[in-house]
Amino acid sequence: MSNEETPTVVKDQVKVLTAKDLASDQDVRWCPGCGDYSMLSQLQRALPEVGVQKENIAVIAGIGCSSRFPYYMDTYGLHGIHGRALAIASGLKTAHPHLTVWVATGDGDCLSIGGNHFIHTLRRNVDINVMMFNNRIYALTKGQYSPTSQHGQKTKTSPTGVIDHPFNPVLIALGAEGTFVARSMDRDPKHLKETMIAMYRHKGTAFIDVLQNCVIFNDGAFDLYTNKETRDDNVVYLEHGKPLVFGKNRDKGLRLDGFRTQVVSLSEYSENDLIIHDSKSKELAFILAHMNDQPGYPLPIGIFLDIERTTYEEELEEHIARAKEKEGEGTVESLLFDGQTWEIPGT
Amino acid sequence: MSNEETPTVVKDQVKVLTAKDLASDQDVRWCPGCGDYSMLSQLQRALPEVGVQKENIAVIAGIGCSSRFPYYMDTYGLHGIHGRALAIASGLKTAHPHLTVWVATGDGDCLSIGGNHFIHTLRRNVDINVMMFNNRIYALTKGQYSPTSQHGQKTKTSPTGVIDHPFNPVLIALGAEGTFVARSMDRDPKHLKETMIAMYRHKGTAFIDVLQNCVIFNDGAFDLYTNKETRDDNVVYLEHGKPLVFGKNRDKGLRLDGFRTQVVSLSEYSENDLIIHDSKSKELAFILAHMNDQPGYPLPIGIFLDIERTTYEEELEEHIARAKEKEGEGTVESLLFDGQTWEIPGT
Amino acid sequence: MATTVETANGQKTKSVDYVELEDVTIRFAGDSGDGMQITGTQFTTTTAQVGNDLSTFPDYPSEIRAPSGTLYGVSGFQIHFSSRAIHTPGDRFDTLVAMNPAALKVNLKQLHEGGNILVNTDSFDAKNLKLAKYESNPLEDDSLRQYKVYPVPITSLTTNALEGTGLSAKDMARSKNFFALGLLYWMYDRPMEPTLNWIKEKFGKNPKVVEANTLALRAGYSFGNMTEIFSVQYSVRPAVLPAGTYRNVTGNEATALGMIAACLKAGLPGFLGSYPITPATEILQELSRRKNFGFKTFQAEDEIAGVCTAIGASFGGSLAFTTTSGPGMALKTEAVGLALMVELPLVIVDVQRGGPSTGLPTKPEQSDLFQAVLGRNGEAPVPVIAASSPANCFYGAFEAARIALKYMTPVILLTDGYLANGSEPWLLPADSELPDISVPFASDPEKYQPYERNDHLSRPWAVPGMAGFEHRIGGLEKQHITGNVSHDPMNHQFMVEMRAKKIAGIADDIPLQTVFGPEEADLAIIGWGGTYGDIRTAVERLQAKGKSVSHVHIKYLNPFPKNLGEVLRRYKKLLVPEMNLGQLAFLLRAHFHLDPVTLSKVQGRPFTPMEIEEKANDILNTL
Amino acid sequence: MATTVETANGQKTKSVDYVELEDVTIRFAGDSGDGMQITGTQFTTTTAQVGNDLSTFPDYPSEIRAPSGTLYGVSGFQIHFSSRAIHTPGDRFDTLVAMNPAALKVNLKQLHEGGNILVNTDSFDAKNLKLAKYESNPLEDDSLRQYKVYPVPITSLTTNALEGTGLSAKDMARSKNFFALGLLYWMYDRPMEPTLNWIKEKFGKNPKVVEANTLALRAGYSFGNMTEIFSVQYSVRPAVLPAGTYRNVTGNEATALGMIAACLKAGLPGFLGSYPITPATEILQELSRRKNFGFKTFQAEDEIAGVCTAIGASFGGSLAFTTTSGPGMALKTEAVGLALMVELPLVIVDVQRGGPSTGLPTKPEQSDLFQAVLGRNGEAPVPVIAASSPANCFYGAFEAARIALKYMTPVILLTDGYLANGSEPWLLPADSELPDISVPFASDPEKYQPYERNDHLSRPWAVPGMAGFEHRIGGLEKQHITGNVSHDPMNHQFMVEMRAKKIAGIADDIPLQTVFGPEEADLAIIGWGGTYGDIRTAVERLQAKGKSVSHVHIKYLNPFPKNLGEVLRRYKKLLVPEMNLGQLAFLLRAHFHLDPVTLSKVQGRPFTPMEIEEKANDILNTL
Ligand SMILES: Cc1ncc(C[n+]2csc(CCOP(=O)(O)OP(=O)(O)O)c2C)c(N)n1
Ligand SMILES: Cc1ncc(C[n+]2csc(CCOP(=O)(O)OP(=O)(O)O)c2C)c(N)n1
Ligand code: SF4
Ligand code: SF4
Ligand SMILES: [Mg+2]
Ligand SMILES: [Mg+2]
Repeated sequence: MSNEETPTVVKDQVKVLTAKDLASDQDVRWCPGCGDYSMLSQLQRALPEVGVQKENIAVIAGIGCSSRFPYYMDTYGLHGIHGRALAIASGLKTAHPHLTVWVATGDGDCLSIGGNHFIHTLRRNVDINVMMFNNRIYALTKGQYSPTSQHGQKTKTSPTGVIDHPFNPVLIALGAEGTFVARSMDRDPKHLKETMIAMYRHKGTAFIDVLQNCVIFNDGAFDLYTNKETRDDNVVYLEHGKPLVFGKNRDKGLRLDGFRTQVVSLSEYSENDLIIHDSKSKELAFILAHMNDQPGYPLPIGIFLDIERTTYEEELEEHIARAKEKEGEGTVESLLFDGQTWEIPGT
Repeated sequence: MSNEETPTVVKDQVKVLTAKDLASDQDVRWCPGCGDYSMLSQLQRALPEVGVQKENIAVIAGIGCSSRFPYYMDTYGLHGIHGRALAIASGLKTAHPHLTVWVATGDGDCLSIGGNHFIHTLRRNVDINVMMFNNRIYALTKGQYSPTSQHGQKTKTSPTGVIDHPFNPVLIALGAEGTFVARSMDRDPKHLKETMIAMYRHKGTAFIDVLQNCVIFNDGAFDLYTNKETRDDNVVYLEHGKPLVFGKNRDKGLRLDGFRTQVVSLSEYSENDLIIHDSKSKELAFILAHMNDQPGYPLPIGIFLDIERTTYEEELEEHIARAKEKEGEGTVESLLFDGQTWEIPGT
Repeated sequence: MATTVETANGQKTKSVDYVELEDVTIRFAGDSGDGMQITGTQFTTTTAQVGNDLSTFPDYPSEIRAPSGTLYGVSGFQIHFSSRAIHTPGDRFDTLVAMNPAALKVNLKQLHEGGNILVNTDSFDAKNLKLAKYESNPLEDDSLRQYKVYPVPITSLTTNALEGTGLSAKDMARSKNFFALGLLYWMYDRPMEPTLNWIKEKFGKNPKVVEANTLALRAGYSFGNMTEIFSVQYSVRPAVLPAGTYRNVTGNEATALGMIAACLKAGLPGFLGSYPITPATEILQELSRRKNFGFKTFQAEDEIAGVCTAIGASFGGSLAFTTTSGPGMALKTEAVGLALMVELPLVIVDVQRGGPSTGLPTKPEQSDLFQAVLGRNGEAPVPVIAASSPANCFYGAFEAARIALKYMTPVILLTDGYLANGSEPWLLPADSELPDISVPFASDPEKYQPYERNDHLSRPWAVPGMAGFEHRIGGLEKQHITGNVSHDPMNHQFMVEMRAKKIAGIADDIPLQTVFGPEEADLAIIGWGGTYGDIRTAVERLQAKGKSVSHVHIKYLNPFPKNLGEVLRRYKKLLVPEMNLGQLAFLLRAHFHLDPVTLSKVQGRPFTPMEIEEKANDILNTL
Repeated sequence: MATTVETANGQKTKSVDYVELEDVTIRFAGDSGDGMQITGTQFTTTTAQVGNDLSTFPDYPSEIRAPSGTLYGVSGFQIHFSSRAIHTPGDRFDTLVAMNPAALKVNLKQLHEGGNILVNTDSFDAKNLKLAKYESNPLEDDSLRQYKVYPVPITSLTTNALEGTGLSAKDMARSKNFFALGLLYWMYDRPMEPTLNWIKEKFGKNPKVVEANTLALRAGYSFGNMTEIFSVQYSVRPAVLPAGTYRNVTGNEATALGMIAACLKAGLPGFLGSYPITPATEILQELSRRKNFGFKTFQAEDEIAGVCTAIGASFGGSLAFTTTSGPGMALKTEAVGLALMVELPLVIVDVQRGGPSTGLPTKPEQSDLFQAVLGRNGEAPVPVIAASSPANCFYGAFEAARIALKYMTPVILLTDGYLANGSEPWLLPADSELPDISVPFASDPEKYQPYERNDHLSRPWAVPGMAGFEHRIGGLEKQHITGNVSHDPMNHQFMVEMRAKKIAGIADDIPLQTVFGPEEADLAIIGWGGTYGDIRTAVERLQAKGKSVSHVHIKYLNPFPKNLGEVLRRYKKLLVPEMNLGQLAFLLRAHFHLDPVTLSKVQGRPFTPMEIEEKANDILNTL
């Protein structure tokens, strides 16, 4: 077996990529105004910045509106089956650790049918970048509730209101031992791009919950957080090492009250009293994650957690290297003529 | 459609159950010394205490050594397919809310193949009692690693050591928005039984992670926590409203240091400095959950979280009742002769 | 017949030919955002109320809103209506309504020579022509000369009509489909009231929209009345249909209704465990609106949970269902095996779509037959039935439930995207016409044995809550009578054969195969499922031409009707048109030693009767 | 031949008959905890090294440790060895080693009349007799009179032998299986060295255990040598086998070796995505030990992830595999459809077990054939091949990989629990005897089109990392050549037919069907998979008796060999013994218009040649 996972191909001179180089020749088929466009253009901008070559990029998706993403990237791409993007991506990355693997997945694809692969990928810490397009609805199938739809939300399959309690994507990702967990939104392209770059830089599974507006089936779901009028009072940006200040006039902050957060006015408290964001603390990440559509609390946007842990594929490579060192590189002979053999002499 | 989920049967006088009444006529086929026996006898003791009638008990399982549980209970029982116990139980409980539904599942059954149903059942808060027999191994298939096997553990499928980072069952249950999350162990039958009673009393999904010794494939995995010599220094019992004290001489405690716990000596600190356990606090539950096989920290045993949230089936019943009130109980006529109809007259 | 028309205010008169037709097929086509599905549905409802027989076929792209103007973004709705009984949405259409160039391009091939084309000229601009890959404007280059083209600036006429409503130009343009509808109502002489009422009901909360759509509809109608472009008005008389109350249903609606009706007639609570998937989702949607029937819908996290929650509900004494399409069916495979091992009633509905894999998710196909009949691990027999028309889905669901309950078994009902979205008028049965399908629960706790068998080999049902019947079941092989786990070799053989026998025995409980046409003839055209209407129409035409042809439509695919082999052997030749590569034909070969000819169409769209007729003639010519 | 035996220290002599046999079958049976699998495996290894041909069949309960003494807790290991070539673990056994009453009860039926029974008398106490449901002690009630019974107090003799080792009585008793093994080595004249060496290697870290087992083994051997109970010693000469190096392999081992060999001969990294399931788990276990081959095993969270990680790895340029058994196969159904749509190489191994549902998880069956060939949504053709013996699993895995790579397709390899756990000596091929199965990657980025086709309709493979070949694939229907998503009706028909044609075309690339016996005859016995040895033995016996019978064993189940229909038509009668209800027979009927007779055995255990012989004679008698 070859040591090289990649077939050897004479590479062109390494050339500098532009966003345009990453656009495939296929018409983008999302609805006009769909938040998915923003994600696409930010990834097309982020990747040239980090300087990866396009033959080393693979984009994997399941099924959903958002999961059409790979078709629009001029990279290697696989549009899989519903819910299985992370399993496919895990196999790809494990088999071929040199690639940069991105997954485009919806709230249904990732958290409903794909929930099991999601939590297992996170605990294994396979180095995959997972972009979850969270529009809180099944869009491709035309408007049924998803695991992030809000309690009471009326959809085609919940005419009397959703009775399921929704997942908090950040919380479940943290519970599954994710090492990089973030949230961003389609309407903040700059933040989105920066977070994508941070995801790329993180070794291990990087998960981002992106609030994405579906103009057709759940329009305005995130108005509170994206609308110019309301967003500053309802969103707090997490920046490592910085105090948690927010508000239109940056006049509010978050302090710790026992185990939980408390919104305080900066007229009463000083910045020194506030929580200093620490993206290395699992405990803080959990505490902040609880502020999720909670009236009176801002929604945190940014990187909740960014810690190191060896990745699955790294460890596997290491075990293989050790075995080869110890037992020698295997051959057909060493494979078959192994253990208890005996000879039957010729007659 | 009948309003009654249960076919009417003339019931005997309600009689007082004993543990023996709950034992079926089937030989128990676990290995001698297996921790599963302890679970069985404690459930057979707990149920008569809470006073439920045996025709109203259903025990559902997937596949695994532990999943043979239903055969040994003289109640209604279903031994399903691998990983699907919670989905089956969710359907049963939703369709038939008057039952007391128990699920017996293994660490593989529940967290590996069944992981998706696990997290969704918790968020929906279907009123099911989930006993996870956590022996950190696939026992029925003879010794492969499970999602709770420890990093580096050598098993039949990890001859060079497990490279997966394990789940912390309590943490993932909390991340999935579980309303009742506990841990116990086969070697502490009293605690087990008490926890089972608390599970029964909790409305909504109650999850217990039970450290269970598999004498054949992972013997002694929990020695540190169950062995008389070491356990008192390595286990802290969580009791609501009580300070977190532990140690052979009850000379150690846990205090909060910023966002995390710190082990302190009671010679330096007083009980007043310690964390008072509050099983109503999600944040504390997360903080405590992080002490999981962490050297230097005791393992918490007990109820991490026990909070209220309407159950899935309650809400569904309510929506149905409201619809019946508003639209009247449906009949074949009202079903079919609805909407835009027209007549073709006889000739 | 020519009459002179005068408008309400007497402004203008024109001479109109009044032509009576037996049969009309119209195709509404436009961009995904043009509202063609609404237009089609409204035309359908009105036509149904006028008393015509009808059949519809909606046909839309898999994108939610493909970029406007593109060929792949075209959404269509076809309606065939008639003064006699009909079975299909029509081979070719008489009138094509094309809201943009792409809609014209995609659909022109299926328009009758000499047919009508109603185009929205406003959309024939350079951009749209390019998107539709037209080199030159077909309205100008004479390429449509063999059709009757009615060029109407629908968008601007709508905008004109809505002037003064205070709506933006964009919002006004949204009502253009109602203008087109009004015009078609005039052309085909249908009343506007049903749609006017519907507009009020549907948009009641938004008076501006009510006003806009109302005005647009009326404007379209008046335009027909007034303009010189239109000189013919068509009428189609009411069909002579059996007396009774009718309703127009799609296949998915009918399936949902059949499920609830089965629960009512079984006296059991209903439960659906399901996960959305095209084209099956509407069944879940329909049922979720029926909470006053006590019917519970559980939108599960995936298809496996869908079927497993249903198994749990069935164990708990509900009449349980799960609905899906091909890929979801694949995921349910293992759990269906559990249901058949524990012998619990369960109905699995597979609304088939184009495969393999994700395939063509919005297009119909009949390629899950193998999967339904043979696609499980182990010896795992499951009854399979198929619905033949939108309204027949009701009876399919009801019958599947009857068999599931009586035989304590999972039953698979196959429909497809063509039936699911298509519609037809349905003569509603009275409550009393539906049989009681209730099955008694076990009654004597002393004698209860979970795997005892009655005369038709079914086991007794006892459900949690019934005191004295506590028992355990599971997926391991079970001992005959007691149901205990058993690894005994002879018991396994016995039980495997027992399960096979139980299902095979259902053949004694289903109708014998009937035949449309002579019992012996040159050719039998054999069908199953949604091809019914197309085959029937083809056979009627062939018979009308004096050909010796019959139609054998198989509703029970496993087990087959007892007499099927015998029935088929009476024909010289057998033809099986299937929307797959010959799956039924394969089963017939294996079962009956026959050698049918397959007519395969795997194009994501139904057969046309013409295609079947042609193939039949080819075969007949070789005799 | 009688000799006088003298022990090493000359203590005692006795007269021993020395009997030479051609063929011996032994069954070791005891409690799950009695170590019978180890005993059997050791006897096997030694026997292999002595040069006999052999075949084994382990047979154990699904409980890990059923309560001791119970009937369902009996674990067995059967070995058949011979001085000529053999194909099966034997119909009935010559010697039964029964470590307890339950083991005797369960196995007695299959012992030859007059056969040897070696019993551990220590275990025949009241409790064990009751657990085994014996009314009276069979050792005392004369019920065993037609057998030769050797009553040996194995437990106490072992304990005696180990006195002084300082072990507890309980620990000493643990070595009793080695005592029994030693005794059998004496009886069948085999050397102790291989086992003595193995004990040292295996228990090296635990010197007490080494000592105990060594002493027990020697004690058993001496006991045979010394005690008067035994007066006959048997010998079985080495078989005349082709020259070369041999190794004993189980089917699962051989499958794993075949996978790695395929990777080496394809020049590709290997990847297995799998989830443990009986009886397939050992393949995953074997492969996880081969890290020095660079082979990567990914123990996934479930079967769906198992196959999907493999698809990902295949997309990334690995030779990818997934292994499972029936229920897991069911779960993989949807993803196999994806693999065939994206046309990536993938080998799926289904080690079949008793079904349906969980069924009889530790017992073999052949009932997943329908699932493998036909069980997917949509038109989803996949090549299916089956291995015929433990060692043949190597070639099955290798050939599956060859086809997968050459045709860019998922391929299903069927084995079963009988092959998986059974073993036989395998003449090891040299590296040079294995063909190069490498397939070139796409080479010209300018001309690269992902869905272009070569002469055998396979598409070119380009994998991430190759600059200039970036492309997208997926489960939606794709356009011919470009691979872009396409909803075009005619393209769909074309692609559905193309995929079918590609797989059907493999028939040109596989060996023609061969026949063992005359090409024309009264009867052909047709088999597939693990029934090979039993059918071959039956046919050899029938032929020896002058019957006109041939054996046709089918390795390629989809597509069938090109000449299969023709080959089969040359026999007057066809008999298909299958461990299912007739699945191959059904496929033959559908494909070739034949009418074979099915001999069905669904008992969780293999056919015996005798059963096949009898059925064949029944048929021959009707001619
Ligand atoms: C096995 C399977 N089940 C169901 C579906 C139908 N399906 C396709 S996408 C989807 C949900 C899409 O929701 P989400 O993942 O949130 O993506 P969005 O469309 O909102 O971007 C569903 C249910 C499918 N294609 N395959
Ligand atoms: C679909 C399917 N996959 C795999 C298996 C094999 N299997 C049975 S139990 C089991 C794991 C058991 O582990 P766990 O759930 O921890 O239970 P334990 O035996 O340890 O109590 C596996 C892999 C199966 N029966 N079905
Ligand atoms: S339906 Fe919603 S999510 Fe899908 S493309 Fe349109 S706007 Fe985007
Ligand atoms: S194998 Fe382990 S878990 Fe299973 S019954 Fe035996 S001791 Fe218990
Ligand atoms: Mg979504
Ligand atoms: Mg376990």
